[in-house]
Amino acid sequence: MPVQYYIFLSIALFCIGIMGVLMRRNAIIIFMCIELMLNAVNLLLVAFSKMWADAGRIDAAAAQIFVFFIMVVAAAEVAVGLAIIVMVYRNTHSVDINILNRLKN
Amino acid sequence: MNALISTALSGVVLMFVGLFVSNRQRIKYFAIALVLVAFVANLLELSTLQGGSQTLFGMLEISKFGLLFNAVMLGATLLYFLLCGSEFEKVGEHVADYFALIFFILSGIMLASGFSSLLMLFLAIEIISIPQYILAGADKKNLKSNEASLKYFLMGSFSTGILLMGIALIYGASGTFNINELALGTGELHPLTIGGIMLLIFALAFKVSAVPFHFWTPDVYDGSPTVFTAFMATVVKAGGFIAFLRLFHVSFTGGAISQHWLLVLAIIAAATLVMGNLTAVFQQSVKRMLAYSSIAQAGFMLLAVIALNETATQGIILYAAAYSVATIGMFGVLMKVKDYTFEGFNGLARKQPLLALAATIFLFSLAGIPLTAGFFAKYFVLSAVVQQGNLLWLVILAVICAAISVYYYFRVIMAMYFKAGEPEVAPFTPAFKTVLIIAIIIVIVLGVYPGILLQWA
Amino acid sequence: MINLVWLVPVLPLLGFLINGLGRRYLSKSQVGVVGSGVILAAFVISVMIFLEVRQPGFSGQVVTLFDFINVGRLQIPFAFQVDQLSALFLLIITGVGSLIHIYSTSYMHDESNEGFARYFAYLNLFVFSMLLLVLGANYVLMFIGWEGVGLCSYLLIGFWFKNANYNKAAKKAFVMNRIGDLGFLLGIFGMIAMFSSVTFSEVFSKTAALGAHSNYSSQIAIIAMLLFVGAMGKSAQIPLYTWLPDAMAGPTPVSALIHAATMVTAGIYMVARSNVLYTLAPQIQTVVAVIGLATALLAASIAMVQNDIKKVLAYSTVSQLGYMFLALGVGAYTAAVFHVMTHAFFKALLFLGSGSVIHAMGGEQDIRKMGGLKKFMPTTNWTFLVGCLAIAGIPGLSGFFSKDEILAHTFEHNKIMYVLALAGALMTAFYMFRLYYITFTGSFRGTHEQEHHLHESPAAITFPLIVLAILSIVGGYIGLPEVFGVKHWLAEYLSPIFAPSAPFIEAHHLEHSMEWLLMGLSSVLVIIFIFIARSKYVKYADTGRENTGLAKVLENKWYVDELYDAVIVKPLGMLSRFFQDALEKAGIDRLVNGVGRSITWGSQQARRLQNGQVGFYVFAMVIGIIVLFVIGLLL
Amino acid sequence: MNTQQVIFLVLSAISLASAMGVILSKNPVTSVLCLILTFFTIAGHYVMLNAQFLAVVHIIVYAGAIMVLFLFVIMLMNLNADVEPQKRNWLKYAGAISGGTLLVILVAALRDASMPSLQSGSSDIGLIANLGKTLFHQYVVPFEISSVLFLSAMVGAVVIGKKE
Amino acid sequence: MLTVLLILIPLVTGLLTFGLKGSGPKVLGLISSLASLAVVLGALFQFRAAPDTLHFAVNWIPQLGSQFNVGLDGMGVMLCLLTAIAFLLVFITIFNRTYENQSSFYGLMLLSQAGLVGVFTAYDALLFYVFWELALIPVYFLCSMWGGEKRVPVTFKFFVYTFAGSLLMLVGIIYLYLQSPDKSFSYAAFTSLNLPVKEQSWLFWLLFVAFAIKMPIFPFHTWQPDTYEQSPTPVTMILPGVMVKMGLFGVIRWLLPVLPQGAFMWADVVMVLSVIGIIYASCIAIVQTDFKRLIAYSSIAHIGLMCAAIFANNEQSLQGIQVQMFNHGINIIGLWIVVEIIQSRLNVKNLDELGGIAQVAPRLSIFLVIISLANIALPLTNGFVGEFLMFSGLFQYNMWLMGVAGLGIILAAVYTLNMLQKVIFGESNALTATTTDLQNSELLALSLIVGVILVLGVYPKPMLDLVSSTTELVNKVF
Repeated sequence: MPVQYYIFLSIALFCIGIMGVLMRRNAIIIFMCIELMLNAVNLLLVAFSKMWADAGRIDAAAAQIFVFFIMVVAAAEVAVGLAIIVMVYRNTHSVDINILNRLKN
Repeated sequence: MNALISTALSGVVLMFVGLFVSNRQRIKYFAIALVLVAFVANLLELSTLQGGSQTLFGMLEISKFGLLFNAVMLGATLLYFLLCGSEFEKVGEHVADYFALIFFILSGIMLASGFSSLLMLFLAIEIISIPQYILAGADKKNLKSNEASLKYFLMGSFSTGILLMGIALIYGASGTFNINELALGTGELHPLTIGGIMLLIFALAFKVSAVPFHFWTPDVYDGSPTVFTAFMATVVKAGGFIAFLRLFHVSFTGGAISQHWLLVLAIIAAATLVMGNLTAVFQQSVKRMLAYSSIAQAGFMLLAVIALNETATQGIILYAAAYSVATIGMFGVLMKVKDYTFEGFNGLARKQPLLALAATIFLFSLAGIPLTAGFFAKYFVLSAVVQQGNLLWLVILAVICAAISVYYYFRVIMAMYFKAGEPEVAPFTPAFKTVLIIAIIIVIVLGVYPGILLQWA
Repeated sequence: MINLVWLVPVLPLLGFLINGLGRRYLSKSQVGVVGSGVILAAFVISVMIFLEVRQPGFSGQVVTLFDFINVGRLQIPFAFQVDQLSALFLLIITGVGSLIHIYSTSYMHDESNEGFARYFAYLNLFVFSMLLLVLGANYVLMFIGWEGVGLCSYLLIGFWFKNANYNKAAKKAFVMNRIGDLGFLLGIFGMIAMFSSVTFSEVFSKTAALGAHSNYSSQIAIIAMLLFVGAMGKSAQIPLYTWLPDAMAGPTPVSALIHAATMVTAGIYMVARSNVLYTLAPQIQTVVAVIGLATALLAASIAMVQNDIKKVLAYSTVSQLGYMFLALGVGAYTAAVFHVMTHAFFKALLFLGSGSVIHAMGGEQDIRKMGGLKKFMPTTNWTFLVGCLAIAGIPGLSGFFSKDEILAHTFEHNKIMYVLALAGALMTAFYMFRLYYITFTGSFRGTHEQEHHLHESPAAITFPLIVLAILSIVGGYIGLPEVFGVKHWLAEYLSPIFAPSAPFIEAHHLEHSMEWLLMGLSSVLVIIFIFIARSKYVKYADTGRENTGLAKVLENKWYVDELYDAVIVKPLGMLSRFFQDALEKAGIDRLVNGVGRSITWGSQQARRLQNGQVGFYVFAMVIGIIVLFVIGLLL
Repeated sequence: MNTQQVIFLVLSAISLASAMGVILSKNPVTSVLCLILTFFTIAGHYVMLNAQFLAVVHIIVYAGAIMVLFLFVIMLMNLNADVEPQKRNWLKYAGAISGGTLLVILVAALRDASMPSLQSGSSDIGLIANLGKTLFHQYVVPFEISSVLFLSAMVGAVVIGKKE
Repeated sequence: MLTVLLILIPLVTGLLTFGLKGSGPKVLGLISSLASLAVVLGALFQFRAAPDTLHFAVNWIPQLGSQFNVGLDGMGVMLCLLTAIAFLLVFITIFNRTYENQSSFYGLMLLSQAGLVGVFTAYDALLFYVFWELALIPVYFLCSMWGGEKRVPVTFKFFVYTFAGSLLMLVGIIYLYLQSPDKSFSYAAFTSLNLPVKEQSWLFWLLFVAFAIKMPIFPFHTWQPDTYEQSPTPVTMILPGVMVKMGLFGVIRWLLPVLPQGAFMWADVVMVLSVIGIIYASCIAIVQTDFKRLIAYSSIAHIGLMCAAIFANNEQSLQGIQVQMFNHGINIIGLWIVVEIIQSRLNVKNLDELGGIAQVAPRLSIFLVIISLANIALPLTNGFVGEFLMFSGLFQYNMWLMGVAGLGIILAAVYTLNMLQKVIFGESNALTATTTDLQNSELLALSLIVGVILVLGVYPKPMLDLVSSTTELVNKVF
């Protein structure tokens, strides 16, 4: 089975994520879309690791380690990100990014 | 390596110090001591390092160049603590934590200057970014601060996604994350590689706030507490550049490969120069002007990334030093002035000659006037690009932009010297004065005799 | 003695310095003594020099003082050339000069102490520059004097600087001279480019050498023409003559010295000096002749209807200068120099006379307000009469010989020119005697208090008049034509100067009968015209009616000033204003400022992008990614 | 068309659909659920690419921890459909279009990439033992470094979240 | 060593001055300028004895192969002399005036002097550039702090204009530096480059624009009249007196020898521009009613002639231009001193409000007349020699061009005489009747100037000999 399938799949997921970021105003949803993008990347990496493993490279596990780290980072980001969102919500009682335009020009 | 460890540990230590020590002054002094330690440790390593470089599990490379850069960054941070340290407590009560976060950022920068695996690059960038999200929002009650934090966070993680996609594609093409192996592997140009490089460029361009990925910069710098803006705009930005430069210098040089990204990067640089300088001209607040000027300066540093030669690497170090010192100093002055608008500076020269003089020197340096560090910084990157050849148009553009930059830097000078006014200035200690004078001296010395720094590289 | 020639110019310079610096402290008498004394001393030395120079077989001597400009091959020393020509001019300048200085001591006595000193300082400075001009051994030195005299005339015309019109006149004189000087300068550069030297001896020898080859003749012609432009300016020839009549704004002795006797003859001196150049450029010679003749006629015609005593003399000067150039044009260099000398005598005489009259009339210059002065001031009267007779060319007086020589040569050269020249001579006779009769005969037409203190002028004024009168009578005898069966002494004397150009002039001489005929003809006609003038003006009464027709045109000097004003002055002003307002302000400056303005404008536009909307930011980023991706892939 | 490909297609179809669901659904809660579904399908893919360990971790970390956190926050803010004001439509379309274009471009860029294909046979790189070795041998440095990341995240969460 | 001293004296004293109070700055300024003059004279004699001993070089930035390399050739000595004299004159003239916050005023003046001397002595391109800017910055502050009411925007325009120009020059310098075989900025290395013509032709403009703006020649001149009008008169004496010479000097020292073909290629264009400038500026000067602007435009016209003379580039024109650099400096400073005096007495700049000063202040008037005449190059004043040689050289380059340029002589006479008439002649009005004549310090300054004018007018040989070495050098490589 050609790896292109996975490439296209994950690119598709990635772009869907981007679309989401572009289309939504709810900070949380946007954040979720970003997570989606990360997962697309993960998927791709895993696919590649398989590919290189089959191609007989011994260090192919590296990609999976990388995915592992991405998850780690993602988790950390979520912690911080949600904290920020909550903080903003506390002050503005909204998570709508469009009302955040005190800073401009 | 020393520096990396010491900064990381310092961060941890400070976290706990925050629990036991309530006296903020003391915390500050402690932090200063720690950064000093890191600085010295780094210098020791720099002086004792024999041979070109040594690597750690193919993950970290310790090279003279990287260490020198770390030294510059740590020195800048030291200056930053000395000048702005007392402003921390004005932001919020978690002073120790703020210091801790800044130390974490530093350790991230130490990584960025020495990574030899894309994984480390990723981690470095994240370690640099995440604390910034927090620092940006440190002033919790202030809506602007909140807004800055959220904006930065959302866009930052978005760019992280793009970075990762780029890494993934490159891995797909080459099967390795090690940047040195990448350099060997990119003989034949795989479509994935090209795509990956593109995405990497975009992601890193975001981190160094290059047009069209710069939009977060003014808002975030404007919204965040000024004291942290000073740090983000200087040390952190330089860190982003070292990562950028290192990645491309090691992996993607060479005619066949570089011609694929050179033009894109050149366009980005040109756009950055133009937009940054142009937009800065019409600002009302000095703080925001500095934000845009940081974009403009990024444009110049990008020239070094484009050129990717000996001069460029020397240039980036010099530039990092000159730019950081000048901007930190400028922010230091700014924080003493109550009103951040240009009018707020009217008549400063009469009231506080020293502040005015310092600001003038720093602005000269930023504008690249000879006999200040900024001149040689600009000189090096420009000559690097000229050396690179066939991008003379970019050089001319850069030069014109430099001329434009005078326009907004000198607005401050005019306000201070040629306009009458009664600026309210926060009181400052003699210590602050001395530090300011030291900063001035550094700027001048680097401007008169840059060799003092370059001899290490 | 000749090695002391540097004293001749240095003495007046000393006078200038003493009078100029000490003007606060010196009394009038001291100033007068110093001012006139230095010139007299100079005169004495000149006489000695002359006596040496006139020894037969004396060929010019160059006295080098120091290096002025040395650039590579171009060597311009500060050197004086003493030879027949310069020696003669030395005599004229210092001689007439000292007379006029003496005259001035009395004439300017009403001036304030300081003004008096200033006047003499200027006058001495003028003499100094004039001497430089004639003594210079190269064209640059000549040019130095050339501009120097221009400056002095500027200063002296504007001597009464409170009066704006006088200043205007002075300015006009200086600027017109400068136009000429530019020509002169170009001529000099031409020489440098061609001979890489400006020293007389070298230039002339090289020219004579090249003269044979026709392919150089054009360059020589250009140089000659350019030099002549300089002469036009200095010697008030068409088209640059209009400044001279206005120059009468200055004190009368100044008019006598500068604008009659010496400075204005510099042009003739220069052309005579560079006779080789002209002889080798026949076409330019023709130009010179034509312009000279035209000037002579034009000025004479104007002079016939002027009513300001000095203006009449001024125009007559212009016309006499015209004659001199005519002479030069027809190759009669000796005649020209001869006329310069005689003219110096009688025109100085006339001016000083008119000065004496004006002095007596208390500053009145309009001859219609005079009349019948004969009985009040006899000396002035007879000297003035002598002057008129001389200039009119009554046989036996100096003017007759010099002018007749010119006419004769003109006749040889071209009959039509001769006729015109003769007509000019007759006009001269007419207007001079018109002037004389209106002024000195008839009944007094001035106011009573003027009549009340009409008186003969003091000795300091009359003495120079008498001396000059005598000179005007006898001055002609150094140049008796050969028909009288004697040697033409002056021609003999000057022959070394014109020797270089002699080989290029084909000498054909009129037979004596013809010469006698011409002489007789002109004399008779002149006398006739004098009588016409007498009949018209001896009982002149001022009928205040306007002139009409031609007379009106003449009275308005052919409207030449108006013409210049319309053709040059006004357009220049307009051009300047156009540059100032249209180009400078609205054009270049706006362009420069426009750059700045467009930057601020662009800045305002750029700020719009920063609209604070995260959504938009991300959107822009994605667009950027797409575009750059495409670019990156297409290349 | 072997079973593997069938499964792949099915899974991909579900994951894409649910991903679309995430960005299209009006109600945040629905999007969260869709996202969870997407994650599960991705986990399926992992299994197929025999990265078993990652699959498990993925479920635990994402579906288990992260998404719960999200859900929790959303509940806490009790956001539902009518709360979130909609973007102006043209902006939506602009976003969709630009995203689509990016997709097209990327696909076009990577279409003719010649890659080694995936064998059906299973390999053991994805096994925990193997990963463990790698992680603690040459990836020990990043592992340590990531602790710094965590610490900073922790500090940050405290600084931001703590009430004053 | 003397050369270094020449730079150090004003630099050090300038920095010291900032600390002084009261009349200290004045005195120190005077002392320092006297010292500089003394040193220059010393250098002059040493130059006659052993020219090479005036060179001095130490490594500055080895990473770049840039040296602190200073030296003096004939032209350098002459211009340093001019600088020293100029500042001395300025300090003498304004000795009786007091400026607010005096210490900075004198400090900045001295710093700019250091910069100027540096420019004239630098034999290392990078050093040259640095000094080039160093000379500019203090002037910027001087003008915008002590100038007229519109000073800030005007001076800023001037600053940005020149700064942009010099940045382009920097690019050019970098390019040349990279072309040099042993990566060096030294004058020797640059002059031995001989690049292909194509490169020279565009490099020429990179460098020339900076110089052209500084001079300034025709299309680049608009900053000048405003600046002269607005800036304080002491600065206005330095600007055209010395600073303008930087541009000409740059062309002679750096442009012609380094890019001969380029210069040759564009000579015609430049000369046409210059000649246009002569006529253009003179015409505008005729209709000026502002004393300062009139002189500014006259200066532009003169500079146009000098620039043309440089590019005519034969022995005579080069000798002429160099001598004229000095003489024009002296004359224009003299004119500005007179302006300064009249303004400080009456404070009007409008010519129509003046007049009749000759009656009340004869000495002042005489000096004004002499200096003006020198300014229009009357023989036996210093102005004549230079202009004569320049025109002569121009004539040999192109007769017609010179003819047009020559019209400048006439126009110069026109506007100068207008000026004289309006200022000193005519009836004095209520205002001008109050004019007091010269004070001693002013008398001293003006007498010095007139002395120089006459001496060099009658005996220019020493000056010509002094600069002849430079001329030969330029002629050789060009």
